[in-house]
Amino acid sequence: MAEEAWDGPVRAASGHGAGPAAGALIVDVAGYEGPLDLLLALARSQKVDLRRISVLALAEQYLAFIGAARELRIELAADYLVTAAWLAYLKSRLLLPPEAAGEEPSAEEMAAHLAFQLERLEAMRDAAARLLALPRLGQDRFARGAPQPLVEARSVRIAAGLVDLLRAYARVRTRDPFRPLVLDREPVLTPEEALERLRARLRFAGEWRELAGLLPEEWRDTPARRRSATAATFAAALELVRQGRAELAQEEAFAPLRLRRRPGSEP
Amino acid sequence: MSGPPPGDEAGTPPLFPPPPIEAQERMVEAMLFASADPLTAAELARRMPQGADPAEALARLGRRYAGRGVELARVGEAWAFRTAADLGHLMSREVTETRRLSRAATETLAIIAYHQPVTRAEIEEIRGVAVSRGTIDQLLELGWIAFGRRRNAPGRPVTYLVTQAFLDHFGLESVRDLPGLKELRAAGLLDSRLPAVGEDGDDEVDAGATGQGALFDE
Amino acid sequence: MSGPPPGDEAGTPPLFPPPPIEAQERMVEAMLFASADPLTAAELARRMPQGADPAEALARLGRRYAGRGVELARVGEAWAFRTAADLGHLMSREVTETRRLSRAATETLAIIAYHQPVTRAEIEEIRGVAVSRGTIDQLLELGWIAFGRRRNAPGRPVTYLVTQAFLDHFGLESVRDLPGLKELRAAGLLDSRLPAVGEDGDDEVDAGATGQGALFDE
Repeated sequence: MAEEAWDGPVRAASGHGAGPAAGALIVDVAGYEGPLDLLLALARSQKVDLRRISVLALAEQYLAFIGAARELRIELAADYLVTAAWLAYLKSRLLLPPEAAGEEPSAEEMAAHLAFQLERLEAMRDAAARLLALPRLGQDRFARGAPQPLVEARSVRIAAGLVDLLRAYARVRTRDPFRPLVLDREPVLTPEEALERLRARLRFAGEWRELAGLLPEEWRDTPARRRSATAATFAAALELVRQGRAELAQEEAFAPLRLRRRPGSEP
Repeated sequence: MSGPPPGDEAGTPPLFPPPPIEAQERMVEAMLFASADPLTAAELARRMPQGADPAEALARLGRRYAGRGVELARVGEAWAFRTAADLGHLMSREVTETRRLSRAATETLAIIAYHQPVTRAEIEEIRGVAVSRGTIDQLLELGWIAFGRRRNAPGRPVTYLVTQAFLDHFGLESVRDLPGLKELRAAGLLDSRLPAVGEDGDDEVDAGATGQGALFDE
Repeated sequence: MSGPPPGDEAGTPPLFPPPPIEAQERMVEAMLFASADPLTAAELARRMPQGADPAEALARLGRRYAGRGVELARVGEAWAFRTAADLGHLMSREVTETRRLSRAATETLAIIAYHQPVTRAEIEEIRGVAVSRGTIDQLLELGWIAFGRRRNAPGRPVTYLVTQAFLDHFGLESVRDLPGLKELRAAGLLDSRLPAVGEDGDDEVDAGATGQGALFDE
């Protein structure tokens, strides 16, 4: 809509925010849908081709109509008044001798455009009537009464290959670093534990006793546990010797180790 | 009508020769007969054996049904069987009659059909009055109009187009077949301004010209 | 719409001669096409002009449509158009959609394969997140996992196993063939920058490696 100069009045009529006001107006002004509709009705009363209509006469008709309406104290929407003002201006321009060519469109051009708008509106009304006269579906032409839906049976095929599976497993397993740290109990007798137990036994070991015989009963069942208990007990024995509470003896290389409480010491 | 089977099928040569055209014609006949809504050639091809030529089958079918009680109708890019317009009086009108369109709605519909793609402001300019929300809503609800591309203008207003359902309802092959279209265009009444004056005003016409595919060619 | 009920046709001679049989055939064709239900000859006659002969029109129509994609079918005392039986396959179309298995489902499946038989609680412990009902259901539905023996533990939870269909789909002879963590790392499937996981990873594979349906003994 680049044609500001042309549609001034009509645009005002078509109006921004004219919604409810325009709606009310349709009743007020004898069933006309806006100034253009009213102008078209007046133009038709001239009973000539819209192209040869006298815009001057039309302007006068319109102004007279508005004047009569105001005398009857019919409240007119702004659109109608704006159009009236514009037509009054156009009328004066048409009556005056033409000015030297200026920026503004000439009065004749303005009049021609108004005639064009009226013709176009009428053409669209005729078109609407012709459209509605076409043979219509569900009225003149009918679709299949018992349609058989064309169905699409969707079957889903899952794409998952071995590599996806392996990647997923690798992903799950490498997520472990984020697991809270928990040390699992291993089958190991700690030196601290061995020391505590050995101390308790030593109290009654005034005589030499074989170290192997001092291993906790429950740690002798499997070779692994036995090895662990032996190592821990040996370390505990060395610690007791270092503390001066026990004595260790061995007759020869690889002979059994023997242990006794050091005489005069408290275990 | 674009005949070739769509997309991926075009590349690969069919493994088996397509069935004879008579058999294809039967297939298209059955599918269109069964469907209440128009089907495009591509939709038909998708259900037919590879290498089938629904366009040719449609052409043959159109000739076969010409003048019958049921006729093959083209609706935009799609096809449907519809009863012949002269037999409407025989049908039981159990179908709830479409709500009578208001004068504003019919005029608005005509303006959209003849001027599409068209903005609301343009509709208002032609009618000389504001278009109420309800009017556009009603036409959208009927499925007769749809949103087109936004106009490349300040505010980027939406445009309106008529739909395939509109064409189907009014029995039109395309908007080119709107009654009196040629005359209206020749008279310059589909231009946005007085033909003699505005030489620079035709950019609007090709602005949004895609949409339903059924737009005027200039 | 007018026309007297078919009964008294015999009595009152028609005011106008009935339309030619070809025109009657068109009428019957259109009515049967548009009707939601099959129509009897009497129902057809009621809508047709006086003196019309729907039986004859139906007979002609039946011959015309014989062998076409649409055929005239007798339904009890009534008549209707039906698509030819041999074209029924065109009305439905198989669309196969390929979808990727979700991450949750893939991981769950992998854990079941590597650790079977495994309870839901164990899967959750390994994944570190809850396993939704839907994920297990999807895998069951795909036929890739099945219920194993109940675990001899509090609550007697069900265990899950992978199935023969799983092995077939992934091209495995048995779950024994699944690579261990070391092999996964060697194959570049496991990011080597991440700290190595407990060495027991390999053992587990061996542990469960008794093929389909084999259970770990506890």
